[in-house]
Amino acid sequence: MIRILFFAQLKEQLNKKEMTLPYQEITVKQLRERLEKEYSLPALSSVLFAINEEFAAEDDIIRDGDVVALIPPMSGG
Amino acid sequence: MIRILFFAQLKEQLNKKEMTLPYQEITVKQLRERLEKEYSLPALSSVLFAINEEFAAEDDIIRDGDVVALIPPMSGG
Amino acid sequence: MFQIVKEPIDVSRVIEAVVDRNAGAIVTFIGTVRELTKGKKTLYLEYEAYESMAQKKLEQIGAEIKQQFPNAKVAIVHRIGRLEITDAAVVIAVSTPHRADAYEANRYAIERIKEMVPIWKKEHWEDGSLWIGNQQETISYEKGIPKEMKS
Amino acid sequence: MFQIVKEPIDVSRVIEAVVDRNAGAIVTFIGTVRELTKGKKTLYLEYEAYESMAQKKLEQIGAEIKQQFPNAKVAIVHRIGRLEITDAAVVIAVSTPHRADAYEANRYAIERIKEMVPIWKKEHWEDGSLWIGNQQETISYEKGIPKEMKS
Repeated sequence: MIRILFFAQLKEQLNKKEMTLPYQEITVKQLRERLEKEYSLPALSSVLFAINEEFAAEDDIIRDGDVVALIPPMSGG
Repeated sequence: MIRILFFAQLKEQLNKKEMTLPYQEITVKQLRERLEKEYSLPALSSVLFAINEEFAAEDDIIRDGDVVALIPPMSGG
Repeated sequence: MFQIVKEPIDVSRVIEAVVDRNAGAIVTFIGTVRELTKGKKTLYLEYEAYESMAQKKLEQIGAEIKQQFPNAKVAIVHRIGRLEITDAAVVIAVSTPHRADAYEANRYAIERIKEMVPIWKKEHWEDGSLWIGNQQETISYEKGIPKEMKS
Repeated sequence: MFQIVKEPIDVSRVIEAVVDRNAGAIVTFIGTVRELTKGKKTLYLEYEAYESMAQKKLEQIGAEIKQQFPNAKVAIVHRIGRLEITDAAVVIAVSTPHRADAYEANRYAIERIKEMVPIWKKEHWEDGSLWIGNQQETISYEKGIPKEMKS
């Protein structure tokens, strides 16, 4: 299983803080595409992905049990 | 009359905070030379002069009643 | 001290965290909520964070600074929740033996916060609200990852 | 707020003096008494000022900053007398709408203090003491006058 966290505008648009997906081996890039297609998420081109609280590259592989966070453009400070 | 103020190392070396000189028209440069010669002050080449709380140039003329301050190299902050 | 907090930030406490017998300079940055941005009047802001990751990333910024300035002490506290005009959203304190390093390290910290700490700001105006991001795309990320420490 | 004081400086009060509804950034500089300078251990410092002129010069620095950064608010407090290790000798707070200006204006203020505010520092060590000046003559004054405002 993969846990996926949403923040800020994504959380508001989806009206949820998180969701889970049954596990299958998948890269960040593949997950991004799948979320855009199957879950009617807005275009995620400007969204970064974090796996277990570390930023992930497009070809990083997501493991069973990972927590994936979608990080829209940050605006702290 | 001209009032002359001393600070920091000058005040310690002379063991006084100020002195007065009878007035005569004089430039800052002339006063510097006179202080070095007649009042056994240490070399004042690195000392700035202020007239009435404003920095003065070498050829500024000191007027009767002015307060002249000798400003050794500053080290605030 | 690296914290995400929900209450007003006590600036003195952040400064105290970096006091050091061998520091000659402490530079602090306080990011405050400004009323006018591009002529538009902000009513208040709302900050949200991915708290556990944001905390780690603040610590990482501290470690990056220590690597560049081994004698530096760093403290960063970021507030989340609703903030009113003039409230402090973030306080960064850096102490170093000499002042040039304190200014530079402090500036580095705020730039890094903006590019890689998962915190988001929503501006509320009279006629609407918006999550503020990098709308102008002035920050570019290589391969989806904020650049690692400047070398 | 531009003051020469004999008591410990209340940093919060200096910061409060520059809080502004249109400020997005407040940068403060705290100059603290460092124990080690070039490997030599300082016991304490003594600061002396030509108080009335120093006060005027701090105000002048504030005016110079306002001319370069019209939206800036500036407060500077310098302490004199005997200061112990870690005590704050000077606190400079600058607020501006955007952060780059606050860092720059703050840095400008401390450099100007060192070059044209009549304050002197005496370092006391175990084996002696010395009035610290511009021993390396790194500051040059044209015609005996600290340069006027940078244009």
